[in-house]
Amino acid sequence: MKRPAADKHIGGNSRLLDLHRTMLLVRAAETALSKLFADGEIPGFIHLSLGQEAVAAGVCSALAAGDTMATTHRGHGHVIARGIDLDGFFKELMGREGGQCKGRSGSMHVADMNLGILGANGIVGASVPLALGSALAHQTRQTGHVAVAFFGDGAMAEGALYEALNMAALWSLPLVSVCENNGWSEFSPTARQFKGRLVDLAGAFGIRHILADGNDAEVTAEAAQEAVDHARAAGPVVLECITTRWRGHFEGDPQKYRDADEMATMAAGDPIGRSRARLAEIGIAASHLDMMAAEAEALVTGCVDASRADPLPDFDATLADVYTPLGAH
Amino acid sequence: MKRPAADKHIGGNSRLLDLHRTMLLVRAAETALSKLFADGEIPGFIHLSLGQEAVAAGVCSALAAGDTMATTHRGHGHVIARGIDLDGFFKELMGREGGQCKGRSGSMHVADMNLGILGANGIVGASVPLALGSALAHQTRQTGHVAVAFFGDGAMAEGALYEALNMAALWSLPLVSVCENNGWSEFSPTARQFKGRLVDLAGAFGIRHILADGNDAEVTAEAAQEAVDHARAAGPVVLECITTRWRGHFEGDPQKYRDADEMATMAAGDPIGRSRARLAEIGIAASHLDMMAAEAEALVTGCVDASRADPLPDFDATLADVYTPLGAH
Amino acid sequence: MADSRYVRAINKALSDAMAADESVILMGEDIADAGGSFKATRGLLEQFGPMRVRDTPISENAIVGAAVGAALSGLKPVVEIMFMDFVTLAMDALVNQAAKSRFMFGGQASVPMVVRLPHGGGLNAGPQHSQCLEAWFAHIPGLKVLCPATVEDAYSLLRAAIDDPDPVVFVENKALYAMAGDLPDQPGKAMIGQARVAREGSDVTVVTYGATLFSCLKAADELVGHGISTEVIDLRSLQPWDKETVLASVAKTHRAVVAHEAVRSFGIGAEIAAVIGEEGFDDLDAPVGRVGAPFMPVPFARSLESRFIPDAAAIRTAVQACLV
Amino acid sequence: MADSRYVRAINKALSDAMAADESVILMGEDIADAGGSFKATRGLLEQFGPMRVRDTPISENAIVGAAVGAALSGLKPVVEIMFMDFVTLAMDALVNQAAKSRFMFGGQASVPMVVRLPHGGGLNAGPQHSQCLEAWFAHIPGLKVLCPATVEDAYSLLRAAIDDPDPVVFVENKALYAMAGDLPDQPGKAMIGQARVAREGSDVTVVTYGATLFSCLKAADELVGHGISTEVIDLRSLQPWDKETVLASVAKTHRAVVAHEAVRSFGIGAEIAAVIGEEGFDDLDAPVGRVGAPFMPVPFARSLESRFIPDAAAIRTAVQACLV
Ligand SMILES: Cc1ncc(C[n+]2csc(CCOP(=O)(O)OP(=O)(O)O)c2C)c(N)n1
Ligand SMILES: Cc1ncc(C[n+]2csc(CCOP(=O)(O)OP(=O)(O)O)c2C)c(N)n1
Ligand SMILES: [Mg+2]
Ligand SMILES: [Mg+2]
Repeated sequence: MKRPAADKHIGGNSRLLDLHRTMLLVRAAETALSKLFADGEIPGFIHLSLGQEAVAAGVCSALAAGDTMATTHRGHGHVIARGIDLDGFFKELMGREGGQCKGRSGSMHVADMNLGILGANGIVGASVPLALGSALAHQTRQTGHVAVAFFGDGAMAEGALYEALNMAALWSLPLVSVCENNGWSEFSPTARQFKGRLVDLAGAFGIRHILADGNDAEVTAEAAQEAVDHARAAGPVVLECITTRWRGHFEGDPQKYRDADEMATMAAGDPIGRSRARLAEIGIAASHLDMMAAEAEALVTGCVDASRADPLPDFDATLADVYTPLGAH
Repeated sequence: MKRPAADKHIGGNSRLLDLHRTMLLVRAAETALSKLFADGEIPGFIHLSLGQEAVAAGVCSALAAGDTMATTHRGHGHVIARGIDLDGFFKELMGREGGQCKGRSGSMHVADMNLGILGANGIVGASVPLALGSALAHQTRQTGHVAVAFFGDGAMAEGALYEALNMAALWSLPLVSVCENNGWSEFSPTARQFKGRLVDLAGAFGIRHILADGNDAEVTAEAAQEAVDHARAAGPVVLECITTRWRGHFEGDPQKYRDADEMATMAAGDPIGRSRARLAEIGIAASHLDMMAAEAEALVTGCVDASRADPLPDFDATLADVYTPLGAH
Repeated sequence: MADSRYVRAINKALSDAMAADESVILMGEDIADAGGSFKATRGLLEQFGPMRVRDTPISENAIVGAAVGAALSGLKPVVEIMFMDFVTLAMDALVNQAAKSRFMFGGQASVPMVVRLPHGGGLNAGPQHSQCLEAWFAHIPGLKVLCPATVEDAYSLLRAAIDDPDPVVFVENKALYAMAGDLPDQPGKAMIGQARVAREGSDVTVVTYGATLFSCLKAADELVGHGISTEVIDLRSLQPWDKETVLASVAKTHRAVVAHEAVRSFGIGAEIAAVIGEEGFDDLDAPVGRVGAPFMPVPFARSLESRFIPDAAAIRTAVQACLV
Repeated sequence: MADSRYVRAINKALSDAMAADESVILMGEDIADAGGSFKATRGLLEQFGPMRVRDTPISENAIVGAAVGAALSGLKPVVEIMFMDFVTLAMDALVNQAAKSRFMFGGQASVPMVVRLPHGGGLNAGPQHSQCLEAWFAHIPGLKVLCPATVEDAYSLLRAAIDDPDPVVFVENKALYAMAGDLPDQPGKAMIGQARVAREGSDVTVVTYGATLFSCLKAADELVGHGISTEVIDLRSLQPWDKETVLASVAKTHRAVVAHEAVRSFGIGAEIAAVIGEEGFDDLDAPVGRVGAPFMPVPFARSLESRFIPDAAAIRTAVQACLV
């Protein structure tokens, strides 16, 4: 399914509209996933990024073709914002033959090499060394591209992050480390697990740290552009986006550990509500905005239907594909 | 062999004399080891701490009975300063039955549970999580003891250090992390491997950092006392001792990578030369100081002779001791 | 006899061990407040307090390394690694430190610690959340490796593991956590290294462990219809493993099949089959069959994972193959 | 034919591969300026510059993880982990990332990387610097595992490993680095998965790999005196391994012994012996013997390590045992 093109005619506001459209797509996709999961149409477990759409839209809006990224278990928004084929995405999560990864990976490993998406990851912290290596390849091959590592605040406790930051600084690699700081590590406030301050850690390696309101798409987009430009020109940078996890750690998590007020006030920071309000301010008709939302939902509905109709992956073909077939390289 | 007791009669200066004596013992032991290794009397490889004696003497002078420590591949000085039986130490390095570890470990794993020495370690960075766990035991069991982790400057690149610092801060554990900063990581200046500054890293976790001239035993002893007191009372602390590695990374390393001036000027910072000068200033007779050095050398010579005479470890007994014998616990 | 569940038996074993010995402490990610991802530690924080039940940061290497240091300093740590797949981050601590310390230190110290590792598929959790890596640990001198299949063994083996003076890798099967079963009111402690004859038979010996036990028992039931009497042995302990019981059974049946969920190639079954082939050579009337997962990462899709995990049919086929 | 050494063959293979393909890069601790702890990378910094020959910090996990990311981004990284024992710090990157990426991504990408792991004893380097852990990797779908024993194989297998589109664990034996041997002026590239009959014989088949090959050849020489003709097979590739060649030999000799330096229990030999026992059952006139290190960490003292490492006498005894 093709996505609607950017409304170039709206000129100066096209960026905000694009961000808004991207967030609507992520929102529609994950809202559908939540329902599909509840209905048992999605195997395994999924981690939704509802409420965090501005980080995905903002960061990916700053990337150019050829730039690469590695993400986390909560990576739906990132890969959708990067432009992954939504059809293949849904088929993957629903375990179908036509899935982006042929139904072998599910939510936690979605990848698209053509878009430079080196995969979501089931291992907390693993995205950073992967992106580090991709940045090393960019530098060695002089591609001029940057590599982005998404990681969560809980992942800050993994030594992999620290080792990678040092190597990025040592070799001044074009690495943008994006901390999606939602304050939670599974069922615990990250403050109860991690005593370090990311700004100081980055500083200890002489790495620039940029802080952004991750619930505001435009702010995040600008910060991300600054970070990406810095990485391209001058080496590693850390972008910390403060955002909000609306759902449980995984779907089905009752979130007993979160207090009522937090749950209640969450919606106030809704990145999509914000961008919609700003677009209204600058005169975009509510009808147009509603249409955009409807388009996103229609797109998703189409993908879901197509996925349901898609055949299940074939076991023998899968078993035959563990190694690269001779001659394929 | 018993070690000569501290010269209590010299009163106020007894600490410096004790530090001096400890350093003389480490110096004598490692000078002998260097020769023994060259003569093929020591199997495997050994990493000497000649030039770094003040760190070992200073830090261990601040420890009380019951305090624990984990050290590194360059740990001879630490375990000797902590009071390990020199006889068992030499027998271990020479691979004898009477060795501290029955000849199974050699230089890199010497341990003495009675002295709270949780072992030297062949894995760079591993000493820190081990000491972290020991500190955790001290806290949980309310022993009032502290745990010391020795690590080198090159080990700062290992994620294990970072993970452990965070956990120590999180639980405010009585952990003293001692960085023996000799500027070298094997054959490379650590500056070419590690971009971080330890003071900033500690700071990022709110951990106190104390810097000391690791070539001055008294200065190191005072800094160590401050660090140990802090750990006992208030939780984790990092003690960074700037010192000098005189020998190669391991014995037999020709050190082609070090430039002549560095090699030439090294001796100037000799911690033993310094303490000897200061003792002379305060009126300790040269003859007495010579006698102390002679005592240390005699002690070592005795251990070497005893080790040569010691039987080789028995294979079958060794094979039978992989697991704890039933009833031993 | 109270009816319980596999995960509740684990929970009770932890609780009883902590009540019996105050040097036992727990460490792991979200094990305290949240009671663990699989609820194995539910209620223990309330019962024993935050000093002994510690929520850790996401730092597997330092967690297990700290457990070793704590075990060398008077505690008996029990660590939960949320999924066995994550132990890849703690291999130095387990293999170079925990397993070797006693030996390296000349027997001066023991390292009484347990690392709990939930393994296995069936949850469609995908390639990085479903592996069975126990063969790695069975290859390491200094480690002991246990894997309970029943509710009672989940309790009795875990109590034995915690009492053991040496480091124990305790493998739990995620798909079994919810399994119901009886637990005696005063459950005992197992003897590490003893297998259990889960079903007696005379024609063939099937050696297994973990969740695969139930596929083996199902296959055995089905084989009765084919006139085949199957003896099923649940190893329970993989390192050390109960050679005597296995060889005695093979001496009786003259045929053997080894089955497990782990990948077949270079898996636990290889050692068992090799030893039967070597020491039971004269008893064998047929090659030792081996059933295990095919040589591929654990796939996500239901249609793939259900075929990946060895089932009763695969075991039945292997048994019949060694009876023709 | 130039006379060379095992380590020089490694060095030449790296140099030739880098000259032939500029996407090949090297990473490791002290491999550039210092030329590597065992000098395997000597001169390559001068030849190919600091972009392609990178001295890394002491960060095994991030080094191997970065290699995976680089391999997914157009490079062919060759990583040196100084001692195989240190790979315990990089298991996630190797096992969860490198091995599975191609599969998990639905075949979209390959991960062309090599991790060089010096294993084995003989240097009195002690329990944390001498292990043989190759069985771990052979158990992981997605990885290939090679182990050259000869100077020529050190070259030809490493070239093949670097050319291979999938991640290869390349096991080198530290005790062999200084070994002299011939290297053709235009040495070729090996075919991964092919064993080599190192010595022909008719009475018994000895299957081995790595440094143990030479103990096997020595044993074979000695056995001639006892009227025993021994065929010695050098596997060279452990995953995949050359079942056909091994089974063909056993079909001829009817007897087999598997020997390696790694710990016997749950080692590589277990799988080889199990497969011979299963697929070669009717050919076997005697149980498959297995020779490997005893179940203990690698001890330091000369008197201990010399008895720990399986020698020609142990192999001779095992061969004779299957001929009585
Ligand atoms: C190495 C590893 N340890 C533990 C886990 C289990 N786990 C999955 S997500 C998670 C919390 C991650 O928190 P954060 O990094 O903040 O990401 P978020 O879920 O908030 O997006 C944990 C502990 C894992 N997947 N990998
Ligand atoms: C995990 C690990 N990686 C690499 C090595 C090899 N190695 C031994 S010592 C050393 C350098 C350590 O430097 P530093 O920490 O500064 O200690 P120093 O030798 O200077 O005392 C290295 C890389 C090792 N032993 N363990
Ligand atoms: Mg978070
Ligand atoms: Mg140093």
